[in-house]
Amino acid sequence: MADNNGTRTLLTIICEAVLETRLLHDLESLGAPGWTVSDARGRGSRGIRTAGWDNDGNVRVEVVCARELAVKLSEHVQQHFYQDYAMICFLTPVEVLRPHKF
Amino acid sequence: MADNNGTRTLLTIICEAVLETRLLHDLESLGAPGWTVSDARGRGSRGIRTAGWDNDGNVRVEVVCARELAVKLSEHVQQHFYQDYAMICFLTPVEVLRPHKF
Amino acid sequence: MADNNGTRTLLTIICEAVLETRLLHDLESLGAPGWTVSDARGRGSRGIRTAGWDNDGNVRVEVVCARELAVKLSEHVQQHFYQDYAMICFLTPVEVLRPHKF
Amino acid sequence: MGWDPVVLFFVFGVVAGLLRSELKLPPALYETLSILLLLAIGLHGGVELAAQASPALVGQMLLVLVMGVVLPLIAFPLLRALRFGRVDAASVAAHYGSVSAGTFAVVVAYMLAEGVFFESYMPLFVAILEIPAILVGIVLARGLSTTTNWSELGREIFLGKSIVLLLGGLLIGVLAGKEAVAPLEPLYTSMFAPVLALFLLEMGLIASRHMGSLRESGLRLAIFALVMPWVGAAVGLGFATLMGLSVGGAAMLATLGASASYIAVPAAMRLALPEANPSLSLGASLGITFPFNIIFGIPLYLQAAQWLQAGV
Amino acid sequence: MGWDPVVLFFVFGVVAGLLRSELKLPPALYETLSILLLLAIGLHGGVELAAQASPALVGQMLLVLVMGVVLPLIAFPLLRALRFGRVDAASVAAHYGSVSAGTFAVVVAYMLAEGVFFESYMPLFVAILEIPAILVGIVLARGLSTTTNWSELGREIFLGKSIVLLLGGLLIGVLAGKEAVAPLEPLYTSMFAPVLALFLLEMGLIASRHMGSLRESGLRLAIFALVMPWVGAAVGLGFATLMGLSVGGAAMLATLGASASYIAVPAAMRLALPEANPSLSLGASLGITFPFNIIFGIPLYLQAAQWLQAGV
Amino acid sequence: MGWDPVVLFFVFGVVAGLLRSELKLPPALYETLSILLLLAIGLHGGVELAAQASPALVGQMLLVLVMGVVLPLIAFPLLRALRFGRVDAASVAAHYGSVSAGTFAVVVAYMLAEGVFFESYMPLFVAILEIPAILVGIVLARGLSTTTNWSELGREIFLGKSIVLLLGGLLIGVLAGKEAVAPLEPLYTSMFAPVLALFLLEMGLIASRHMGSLRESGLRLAIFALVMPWVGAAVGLGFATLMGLSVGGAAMLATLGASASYIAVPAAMRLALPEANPSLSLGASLGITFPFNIIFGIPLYLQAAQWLQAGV
Ligand SMILES: Nc1ncnc2c1ncn2[C@@H]1O[C@H](COP(=O)(O)O)[C@@H](O)[C@H]1O
Ligand SMILES: Nc1ncnc2c1ncn2[C@@H]1O[C@H](COP(=O)(O)O)[C@@H](O)[C@H]1O
Ligand SMILES: Nc1ncnc2c1ncn2[C@@H]1O[C@H](COP(=O)(O)O)[C@@H](O)[C@H]1O
Ligand code: NA
Ligand code: NA
Ligand code: NA
Repeated sequence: MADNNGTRTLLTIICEAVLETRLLHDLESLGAPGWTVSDARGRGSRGIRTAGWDNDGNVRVEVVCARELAVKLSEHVQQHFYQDYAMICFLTPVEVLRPHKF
Repeated sequence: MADNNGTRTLLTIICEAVLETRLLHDLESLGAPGWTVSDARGRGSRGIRTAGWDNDGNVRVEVVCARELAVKLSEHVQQHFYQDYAMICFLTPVEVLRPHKF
Repeated sequence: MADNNGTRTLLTIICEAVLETRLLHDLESLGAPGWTVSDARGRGSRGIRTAGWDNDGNVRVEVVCARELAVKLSEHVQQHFYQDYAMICFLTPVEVLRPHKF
Repeated sequence: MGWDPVVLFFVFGVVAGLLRSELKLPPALYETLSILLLLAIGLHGGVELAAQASPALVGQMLLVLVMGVVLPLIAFPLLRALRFGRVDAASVAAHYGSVSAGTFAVVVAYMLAEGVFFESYMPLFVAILEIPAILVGIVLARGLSTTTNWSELGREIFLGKSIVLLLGGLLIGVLAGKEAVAPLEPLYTSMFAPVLALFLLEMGLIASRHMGSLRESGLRLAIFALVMPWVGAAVGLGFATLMGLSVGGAAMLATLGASASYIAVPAAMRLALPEANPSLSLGASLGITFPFNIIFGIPLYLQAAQWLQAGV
Repeated sequence: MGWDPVVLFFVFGVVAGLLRSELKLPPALYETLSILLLLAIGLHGGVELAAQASPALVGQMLLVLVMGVVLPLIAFPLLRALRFGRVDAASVAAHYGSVSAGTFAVVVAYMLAEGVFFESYMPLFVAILEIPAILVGIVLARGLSTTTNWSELGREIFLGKSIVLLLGGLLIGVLAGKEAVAPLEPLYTSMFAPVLALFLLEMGLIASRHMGSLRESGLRLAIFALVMPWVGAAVGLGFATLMGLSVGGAAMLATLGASASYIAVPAAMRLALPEANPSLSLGASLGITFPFNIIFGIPLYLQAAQWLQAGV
Repeated sequence: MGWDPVVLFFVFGVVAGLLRSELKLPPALYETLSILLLLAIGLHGGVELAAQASPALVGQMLLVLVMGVVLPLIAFPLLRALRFGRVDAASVAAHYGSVSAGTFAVVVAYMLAEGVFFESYMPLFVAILEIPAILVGIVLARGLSTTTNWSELGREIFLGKSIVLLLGGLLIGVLAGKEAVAPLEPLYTSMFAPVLALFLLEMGLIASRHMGSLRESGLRLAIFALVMPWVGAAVGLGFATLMGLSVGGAAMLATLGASASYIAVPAAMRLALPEANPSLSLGASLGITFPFNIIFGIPLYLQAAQWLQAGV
């Protein structure tokens, strides 16, 4: 699938932590080959999220995959979560080793 | 403002945690549309920063914005903090959904 | 060394936390000018790594350096760790301030 | 006797927060404290429950369940009358129909300090009261629509952290019994007040932020947040009379009625009614009702329970 | 007397995990609990050691060292007979030849609750037993090859967290003595059971995940994980007899023999034998052997030690 | 009586650090421990202050304030004489003019263990001593220049974590009084030594890293770090005599004079004098002065205070 020369796309999603389980479930069922999550805090159009306690943190989710899939994932996310949740997402082209992994 | 086709710039700043409040204040007053912060540790020209305790960690600050603003922010940071604080910063072009957010 | 116009390469390595000490030691002896580490969790071909306890977390290591070095580092990592450890790595071109730092 | 130091820790947190001090507690500490509180409350309740269980308890549990359905049904029209939108009103009603374990911990400490007897299985009622209001809130917002994924939602609600910890503690207490639990007693004796004090310090810091956000959401919300505790307390006293609780138990059920959730329900609402504005519920519950209850409410509710019992 | 509440906390964690509840403990809390347990065990042992040290102890320590070499040498052929590959068999053998400090904490709490006397310097044996099996495991996998970086590996093993904490605590206890350590006693008296209970709650949550992963690795592994504790316990009882330990001490050495590491050894194996599949060892040790030992094993081993002593 | 186990925990941390063991405490635990220590010290002081407050206290507070101004003014020329640059000298002087709450916790534990009486409102002096040296240090580096943003800086200093916790604890203690604070007593009784021991373990790990960095900054710094405690202690004893403190109080004020900040001041200096080299101050304060004080200094200062009082 996709190009084979080692170029892939990194999809980065930053959103409220409460979404984590649901978001990862969706990513998985849409075919994401893997993901990495770390905790974060931030400020955006929906105000400050300080990560001081349970309901107030962000997560930073990264998926490396083929560009088509990254676009599909980001569109899904945009349709289902963008309106009601604090969230941003962006795409970056990356060069990978062992492209067959992704 | 800026280009409208969904291309923006991701500014990543990694610096000592003690700067966090001041740095975010400056970013905000210079017009950053938002930011994401996560905790980190590292090594650079100013030695090892292990994040083992209060005075010894780094933060990783990300701002997605128009390229002009990213350059302005990074130049401000460079002028005000680079000399005296452990800090690096770099720019990456990214593709965003809903570009009007940034 | 390398190009001088401020373009460098960001090498991102995501791997099991148990490797941290050994990996950083190798990066340093191969000449990495610095590194940044943050904690993460994730899923990949080797299953879920929830970071719930000691043996089960990932780290996210970033090195900004010249492209040749980034390639060298990633090849070393690939040869020594890829087969037996949960790990991915990818390269992104970035624009840096004060290129002489890297 | 001076001020209650546990409450002063809350005030301290609020003041430090309003002055924008650098003070913040590590998130892992906050999580640890709330886990300890919930486990301690559950365990203590379970140990006593094992000693006092009676058939009457089943009836009481059913009444508490009804109370959990009634409360949001009272709060909702009140909120609509204050011209909140349907979904926001439903979400806030769910918060106020449910309970705050933090407030419960304070009322436990208060009753112990005052030497007032109460039915020791009250933690069971906390667990029962947590859930129905959430379901009622969703139905108020959505109707009995089919788009809600009830099975997933049910899992998220029933297996949420606070219910699992409360019920887990309860069950362990019941199964092990007082004698065997003895080595764990520090959790609800010597360690309880220190843990609660630190927890309230953090709650104060968090509340101070939500007080700021109240300025935006304005007067209508503040009115609700100050009126509803009285209503909830009255409902609680009413049910306590039906259930035949002691004075202490009645005051505690009143406190539960008056309290609003700020842990379990916000998370559930965020997933079930995402279009509801979370800062409305949290501003009201954390910024106004929680401080009101722990500073003024609890002594008031105890007094009311005493009058009521004396009058009967 | 009811169920042991400390064990119930483990069961609670397993059940919550299997039901996929939202409950999770912050990683920093888990780390803190294991640090507290290891320090408390070491400190307590050191304080008593200072009072009871005798020349005989040196001989006992040597025997324990031998036991740490013997155990993986028994486990390895057993695993090979069950058709595990060489490296995997060596890695699992290292886990079972070493010990689990968590299991040791449970057996300490059990002996105290049952009022059974035991040699108070047992923590010393825990520290001694941790290491040899790791080295034996590596040699079983690699032979005495030169590719292993023994000096780096030695540092990683001897300076690993759990050994450093155990030995550090022991030394502090010995150097300071009972009287001076008095202000720190809560670490191994009033705080010990609460810390252990929370620790086991987290272990239950973790174990539940590894139980799932067992389904893949299948029956052979489960057989080993259920058989090896009996073998290890028998070896422990044998060595205890050679060493002339009390009934309580013998039961504890049996428990140590029966227990499998899930903290120190996994980390060491990951670095020394990276091609070994870590989910095999963890599935067996955490998913089966640990629960078996703390629920059924410990009372059994005590009974066996009592019979043995009576028979002698 | 053996070694002080609390100090041994520090030594343990240093040794584990120098051996480059894998041992590290989670950052959230370190933060929690320092929060608990500061709150406990403040609360305990406040409770006693409520009982002992007297008009003389106001005079004593003023004298302590003066002491906080005098100390950096002594340290600065000493550092300049050792050929440190102006800004570095000012920054290090600020560290040594201020105090270390960790050292104070050790001296409290020491006095309690030795049964020496001391004025129980000493924590108040800790809070007072924290600040003036910071301001003096900034003026020494910059003069009374206008480029310093004093209002922002003031907020950062006065609302810094350690001062807020100390003063918050003090105020709560004063307002609540001894009887009401009783349930929180474990914070400064049974829990104090265990918390302090773990805290010192982490300080040892941190100090070991800064000892390494000392090799670079060299001999001149080591000389200052070993000489200044004697000077600071002498100044503290002098002020104690002026203030009419008891022997225990005098020894504690000497310890405060001898101690150097490693929490509040480094953060303040990093923001106010960023061009100062932070590893100089931390190397001296954490790598040399802190160990010196808790191992050798405190007993010495107590002895000096006893001689002085006897001689008067
Ligand atoms: N321009 C931005 N740059 C970096 N992170 C952002 C930006 N805008 C929003 N974020 C992050 O995304 C989260 C949600 O954004 P929002 O939905 O705009 O509130 C924020 O809490 C930030 O962590
Ligand atoms: N080449 C690099 N690659 C990645 N991170 C770096 C690099 N250099 C420095 N850093 C990070 O930036 C922080 C400050 O860098 P420095 O000012 O060079 O000490 C370090 O603690 C690292 O976290
Ligand atoms: N496609 C991916 N996108 C983002 N992160 C990944 C991906 N695949 C793997 N990872 C991360 O890399 C770690 C190791 O990957 P693996 O060796 O494939 O198990 C995982 O635990 C994830 O954190
Ligand atoms: Na309520
Ligand atoms: Na074993
Ligand atoms: Na000083």
